[in-house]
Amino acid sequence: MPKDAKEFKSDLKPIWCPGCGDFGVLAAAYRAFAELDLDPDRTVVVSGIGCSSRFPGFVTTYGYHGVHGRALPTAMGVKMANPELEVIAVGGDGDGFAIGGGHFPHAARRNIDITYVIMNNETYGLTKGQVSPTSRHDQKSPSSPFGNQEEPLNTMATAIAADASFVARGASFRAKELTELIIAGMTNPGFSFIDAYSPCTAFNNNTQIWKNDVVQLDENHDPTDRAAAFAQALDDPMSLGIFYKHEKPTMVEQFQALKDAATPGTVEELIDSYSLNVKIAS
Amino acid sequence: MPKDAKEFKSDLKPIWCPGCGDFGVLAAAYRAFAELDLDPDRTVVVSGIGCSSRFPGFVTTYGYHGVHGRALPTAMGVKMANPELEVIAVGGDGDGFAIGGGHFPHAARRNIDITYVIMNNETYGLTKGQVSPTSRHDQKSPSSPFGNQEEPLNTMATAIAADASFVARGASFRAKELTELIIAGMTNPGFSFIDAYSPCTAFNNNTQIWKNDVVQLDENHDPTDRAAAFAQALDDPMSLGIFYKHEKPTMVEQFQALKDAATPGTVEELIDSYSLNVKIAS
Amino acid sequence: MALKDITLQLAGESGEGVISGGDIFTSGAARAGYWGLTFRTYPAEIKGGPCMFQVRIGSERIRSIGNQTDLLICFNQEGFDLQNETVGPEGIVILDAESAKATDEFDGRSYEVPFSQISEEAGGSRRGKNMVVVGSVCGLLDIDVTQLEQLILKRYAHKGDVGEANINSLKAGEAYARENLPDVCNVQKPGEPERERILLSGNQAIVAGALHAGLTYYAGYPITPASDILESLAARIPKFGGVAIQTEDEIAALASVLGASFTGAKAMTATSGPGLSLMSELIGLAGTAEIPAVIVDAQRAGPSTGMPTKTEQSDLNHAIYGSHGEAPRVVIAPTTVDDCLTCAVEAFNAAETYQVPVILLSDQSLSHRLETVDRPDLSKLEVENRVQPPSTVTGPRYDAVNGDGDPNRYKRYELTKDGVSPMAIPGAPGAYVSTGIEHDELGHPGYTPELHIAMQDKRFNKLLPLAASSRVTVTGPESAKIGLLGWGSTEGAAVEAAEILRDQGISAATFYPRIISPLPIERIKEWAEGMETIIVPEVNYTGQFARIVRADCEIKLISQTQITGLPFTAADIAGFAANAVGAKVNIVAGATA
Amino acid sequence: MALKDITLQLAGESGEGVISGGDIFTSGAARAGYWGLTFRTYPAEIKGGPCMFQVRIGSERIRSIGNQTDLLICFNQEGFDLQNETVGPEGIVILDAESAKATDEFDGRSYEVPFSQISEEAGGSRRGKNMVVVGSVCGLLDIDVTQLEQLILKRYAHKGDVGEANINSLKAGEAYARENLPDVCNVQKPGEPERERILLSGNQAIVAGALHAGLTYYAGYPITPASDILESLAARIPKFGGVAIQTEDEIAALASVLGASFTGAKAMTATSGPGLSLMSELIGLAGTAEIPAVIVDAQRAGPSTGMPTKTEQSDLNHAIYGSHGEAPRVVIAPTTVDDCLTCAVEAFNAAETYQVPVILLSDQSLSHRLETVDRPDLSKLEVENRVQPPSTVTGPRYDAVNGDGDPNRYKRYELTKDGVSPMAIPGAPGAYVSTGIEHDELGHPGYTPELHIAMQDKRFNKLLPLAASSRVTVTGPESAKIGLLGWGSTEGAAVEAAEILRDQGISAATFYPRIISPLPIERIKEWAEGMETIIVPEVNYTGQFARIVRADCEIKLISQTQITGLPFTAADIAGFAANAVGAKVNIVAGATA
Ligand SMILES: Cc1ncc(C[n+]2csc(CCOP(=O)(O)OP(=O)(O)O)c2C)c(N)n1
Ligand SMILES: Cc1ncc(C[n+]2csc(CCOP(=O)(O)OP(=O)(O)O)c2C)c(N)n1
Ligand code: SF4
Ligand code: SF4
Ligand SMILES: [Mg+2]
Ligand SMILES: [Mg+2]
Repeated sequence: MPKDAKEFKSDLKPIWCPGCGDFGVLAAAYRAFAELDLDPDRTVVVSGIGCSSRFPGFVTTYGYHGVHGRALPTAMGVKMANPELEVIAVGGDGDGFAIGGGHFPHAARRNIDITYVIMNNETYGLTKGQVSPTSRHDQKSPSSPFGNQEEPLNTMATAIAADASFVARGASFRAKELTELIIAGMTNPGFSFIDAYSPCTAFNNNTQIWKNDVVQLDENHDPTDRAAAFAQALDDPMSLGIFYKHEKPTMVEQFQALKDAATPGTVEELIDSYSLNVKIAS
Repeated sequence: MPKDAKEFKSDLKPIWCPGCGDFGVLAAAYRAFAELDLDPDRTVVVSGIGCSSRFPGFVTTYGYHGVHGRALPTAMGVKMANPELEVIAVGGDGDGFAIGGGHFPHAARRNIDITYVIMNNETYGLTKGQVSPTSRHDQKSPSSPFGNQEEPLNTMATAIAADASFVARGASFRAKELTELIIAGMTNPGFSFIDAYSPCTAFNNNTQIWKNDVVQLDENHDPTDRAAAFAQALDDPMSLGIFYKHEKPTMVEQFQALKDAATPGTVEELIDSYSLNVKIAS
Repeated sequence: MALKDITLQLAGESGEGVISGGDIFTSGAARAGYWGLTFRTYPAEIKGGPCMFQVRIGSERIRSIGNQTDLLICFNQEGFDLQNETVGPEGIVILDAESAKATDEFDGRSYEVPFSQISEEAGGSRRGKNMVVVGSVCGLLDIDVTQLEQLILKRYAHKGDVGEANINSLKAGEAYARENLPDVCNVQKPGEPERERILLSGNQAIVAGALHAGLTYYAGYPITPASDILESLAARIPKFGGVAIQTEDEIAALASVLGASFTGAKAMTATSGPGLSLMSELIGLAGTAEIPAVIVDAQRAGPSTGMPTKTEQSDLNHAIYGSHGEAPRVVIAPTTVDDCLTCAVEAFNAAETYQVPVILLSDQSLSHRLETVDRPDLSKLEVENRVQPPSTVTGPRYDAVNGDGDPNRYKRYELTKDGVSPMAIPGAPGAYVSTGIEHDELGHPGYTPELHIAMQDKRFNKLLPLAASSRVTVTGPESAKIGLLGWGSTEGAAVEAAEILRDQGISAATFYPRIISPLPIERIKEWAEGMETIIVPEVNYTGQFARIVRADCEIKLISQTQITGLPFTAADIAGFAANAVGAKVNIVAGATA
Repeated sequence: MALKDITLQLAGESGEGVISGGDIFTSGAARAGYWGLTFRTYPAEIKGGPCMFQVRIGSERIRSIGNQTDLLICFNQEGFDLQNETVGPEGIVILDAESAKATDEFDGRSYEVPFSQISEEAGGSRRGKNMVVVGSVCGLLDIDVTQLEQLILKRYAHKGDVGEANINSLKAGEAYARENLPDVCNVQKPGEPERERILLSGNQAIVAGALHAGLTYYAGYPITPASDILESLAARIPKFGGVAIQTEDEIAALASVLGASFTGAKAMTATSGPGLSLMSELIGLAGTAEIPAVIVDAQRAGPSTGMPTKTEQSDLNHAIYGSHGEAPRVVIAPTTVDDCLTCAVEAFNAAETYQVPVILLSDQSLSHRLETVDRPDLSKLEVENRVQPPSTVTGPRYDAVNGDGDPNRYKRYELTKDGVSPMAIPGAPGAYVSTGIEHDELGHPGYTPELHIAMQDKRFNKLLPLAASSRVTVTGPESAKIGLLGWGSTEGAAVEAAEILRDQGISAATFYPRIISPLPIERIKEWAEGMETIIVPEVNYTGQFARIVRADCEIKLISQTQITGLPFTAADIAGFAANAVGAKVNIVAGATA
């Protein structure tokens, strides 16, 4: 019997600002977790630092609120040390693509069996609104008073280039679709990446604009075609849906194969290999 | 009058192993520098740590041999502090895509006016042959005795996804073409990325195999079509040539515009803005 | 009786304008000729949560946050609940009539004011509540509000009628106070200032100092409480022909600063603890490759993410010892807001003169405190530049093996007498390779014992003149019962504590070196000789500075630590010191006139 | 006269088989019953460049690298040029007849042997030169070469006929020596061993210890001299049901280790200085969130990239102080190869028992030295595990605000008496959030002074029992003229130095704590009371341990430092110590029988 979404709601009240998109992502996660009938005691939500990274405190699962930018390698450790656990990594666009950006392609290459949800507000919420790697060109902010000089990073193109096995985009204000994406990501074996537009009402309030600008990916889009997915990612930066999906051996499977192939050993045997076999005085 | 390539050869003898691909890349650089008639005193070669990162010692230009993985942000500092300088970053596949991988997309997004040459031997030469992010799946190495568990990172796809303004692949054993690519990269405004196959004869000696496997990109390939470039990058991992080329405002240009737009100021004026204008006792 | 100075607190909910009200009041009081110094606490939350603004003003220079609250203004009940313990025995409490009530203890010295109602009536909206508060305080203290009107208009210029409405609220607040509140708060009127004064924060002073020193390259990654250095420079540095870049992380920030400095630019980054940790490896590179750089660390309460909005002086160990191997660096700790400006210049001077990374250790309380200070005389702050080789030097040539035979061959790491080697600048002759690998004089990798010893000697010994010439501030007699030896932002409190002690017959002195590493060992020892008991107050857990002084100076001392997230008051230090020598002091008496 | 022990050096060019020859000789001598200990230097270059293998063998346990070379074998002239200074006054030199010549000074004690020629004749190729060398040495020292044949066959099993050819070269070398070289080198024959012995390196011992402790998760990034820990585990850990992952950098390595440990796995990473610097921020997280982890730092010569193939003990400060704020951690320094195994187990025990990151400080000389040691009795090395809450605990529930009213609500950071809170493991009940933000007992963010103080007290005080119970090795009398107080890999040399001193009438003692942080302050003070002069030998520049002891123990001591890239010899320490007390010692006498 699937659980009630409320069962994943913790006793800690989210400290987010009124209207913050992260509420929508959290709600979608509650529903997805309930539909997937997760056991909170066998589920771990890992995050970095940022407004969005406070997320683990608001769910009843195990949580890990680490340092800025290291959610992915942490989640890898959790999953690879205990593959029985359901592992979700969450965080902000800054956490994931600025300071933590170096870990992303490797998580994808390794195909770690986790789902990674970025709450993308195109800003640094927690530090009060500086530009992030996903901020638009010319965007004004406290750290870009004359407008952002950088081109935004295309998260979909980046994930497809890294060959993540599941690449999708959702939005906090499209609750039902986002819930479905999270479910699809979590049921996909391997590394699933979901970029969720999640407006920052305090420092980059695009809620209305984004609501108008998002469109659903064309029904004819074939998510198994990597080149087409990339072309799609270039074409239309505000499409929602599954861009790319591709099964390949997961990290857990590959390491399990090594364990299976090995004959169990003992430390005494290891030490035997250093033994000098010297005749012992009797 | 273009210089002689020898003029870029320093008095420090390369410490590379016999047959190391890096010799070929170095020779191509000598020739490219000569053809471009660079002034060694106005040229800076920046690197990280690795066999390939010893490169700056072997040229007569200024050099910067920093720490592992930070060539790109260092080169940005060099270029942005003195845009008059010609700046080239060089290093290994591990340096650039493992520990330093987080800097790559940002260098591309910002379109820093530098050329980045990776000597890709698909291994960690200096630490004696462990797998690198570009190592093949199943590749055996001291750190992957049962074969590499990871998919290699597609450097061309990564650079195209990051929208680097010039993306090309060469090989140490294709000296003429590599020289031309380096020249093309250095004359391209903005961030130019050249991935050069450069076999490690000591720990991953693929010299013969790679010589056989490389092919020149199809003549009909249109390097201005980003989606096509991506498709090409997926298709054929050992093609050589210019995959992608795309002009956009460079970082130097953009910051110059800010300086130009600003009225020159003084620190006294800045302090005036904090002044209390309190009546002074006379 | 008029107080020599008075400590006010505004306490309420984040979003109610507590901080902006406090800022405006401070500015107004400063324009009226008062000296002032502020302290603020932010909530942990992004919006909402309790916040508090404290300002101490007086007719003489204010050096610390004040020992107790003389006047507490509560925007809501939580403000009262959280802060009333700080109110002194004769302190006054003013509360929002609608939402807050004082406890019995404050009978006869608490007053309710209908802030929101006054705001609504005068300004047409309850949102001017904080201006009513500011007006009331001005009324109570007899401060002219006209000065504030300009400030308000300027601050709200881009917000339509809000400025006007706020001014109306301000005036209504003042009028209310003058009519309805008794004349309970009296502070000595300031005399006319002898010099022009400015009001700014520690971070603002660092920016001004850095620009004065010639900063043209800044790179940083946002982090509380250092972000406003990036933000301020992003807006201003183009006027100085420089660039300010927000990088993808702190490692990239420092890497790029070193790259920029390599080209001859004066370059800086600013961060807080987590960022400083990430910079560890590159600090070692800068020390080894001898690249000048200034790294501002606006400390916050650690360890790890810790309490990011609270103050602490707990990064000292990492600043001095962080980075593997033994990498030389200079650590400078400013003590006041004007000192932030001076130290920023000195940091660049040390970096450039000695080709070394310099860590400037501020903290949240200093970075974000507003302080009135005399306008600095920039012409007195000399700017030093790195020494360059003559233009006759030459770079490497392929036909000259290891530079032999070429007398002009440039030696980047020449073993000079003072350990400082002229540093060539790309663009000028003298091409060389800057490197963190151990090297010979040319910069070529070299691993012999002789080279390593010679280069470590060079890199460390070149800094010794800094310890000898280190700027130090000393107060009190040369021989005292109590010596207060500290570093950084605690100086004001320590100096006042010594005054309190002396006022009550206990001789006390203070010693604050600016350069913490290399430590001015001999000067500390000399000073310490005159003291009976030495106390080292610092806002951290393990008494980091005390341990360093013990290790290097081998003197007996008592460590005083505090990790409440708040700065020391003078009373904290005076009380501890008195206790340590078995004496008693009447703290309050020391703080008022 | 037969020497009690003998020190050999093989010196040549990288690529000539110097190191592999040395390895095989050491194995052979060990199998013949000799105790042994090796040291090697690698070239800076990838291929080529000078390299040297040193091995000291003897009939009693060997504790240090030897004070002087008794027998130097030169593969080429450079080998002679670089190493002949280490040869003692009666030492013998053997040179490759084709390429090297000794100086006059060695007249009468130098011999030329046509190594390459013998190899070519016996093995069909000049590439067996190193085996001829090994055979010659065996011949000279009367060591049976048949033991070595097996080793050679195994080592070259995958290389076709090379094994056979090498054996032929070996035998030819032995025969040559027995026939042509005089009987100049005599070392006491070992007796029959009383216990089984093993020959392994420090890194190999750490791997064995970690697996014994229950390691199932390893992640690391290659770096000299730690890479072989990753490589060894990659090959072996699947047999133990674990995983070893090569990550994209050291930050990812430690992040993943903490993630793994969070799930209850015993987890480790290994690195050298630059990697340790990069881990700074995460060490603070582990300390604050109280996550067990073992971090091996195989130190090399710094600062920065420094001299990556040379040894140094210069990361101690960073190990103890690295990371902003004040983050608790344990630092353990093994002193010998067998101690590496023991300390690895103790590191896991400390990590798990106290929920804290533990840094295991080895160095290049210890990590890569081969040492014969008694086979460890694993059954005596107890393994401790972290304490878990009862299965009745419950995680958070939306209808129970802040856990109030639920007596079973799990408190991850419960303020227990000893500071250790039971740690729930995902999969079992007790869901909570592990965090580096300051927090209350539940793990909810909290920034009050009371919480911060309580949690810092908890995190630091829980470690105090470790200082009290810290394993320490002591040699010599309780009261001595000279006390040698050190840490890590210098112990063997210090113990021998004390023997030398005592042999010559100067009473001397040694004290080596394993746990360097928290420091066993009281035990050091007690021991120090009996000493007249305390000397702290360490292989670094600033005397890091000496400064720490001064700060914490407030005792007088003399710091002895060395940064040659080489380990101390016993003579180095004995000589310094004798000098410090104004005495003279005859060093050589102490080292030979
Ligand atoms: C090493 C480090 N650098 C900087 C910070 C400061 N910091 C905290 S969160 C954050 C970025 C927040 O942006 P994002 O990740 O997009 O999350 P959001 O708040 O927008 O949800 C920064 C820079 C930090 N905590 N640690
Ligand atoms: C922080 C840090 N980690 C690890 C190392 C060790 N290290 C030196 S070079 C290198 C990788 C070399 O591979 P690559 O970058 O591909 O260069 P190559 O030697 O193959 O040219 C590593 C891991 C280091 N120097 N610094
Ligand atoms: S600051 Fe922005 S991202 Fe953070 S809680 Fe508020 S609205 Fe959300
Ligand atoms: S180890 Fe490999 S990469 Fe390094 S110098 Fe030798 S061949 Fe070249
Ligand atoms: Mg964000
Ligand atoms: Mg490589």
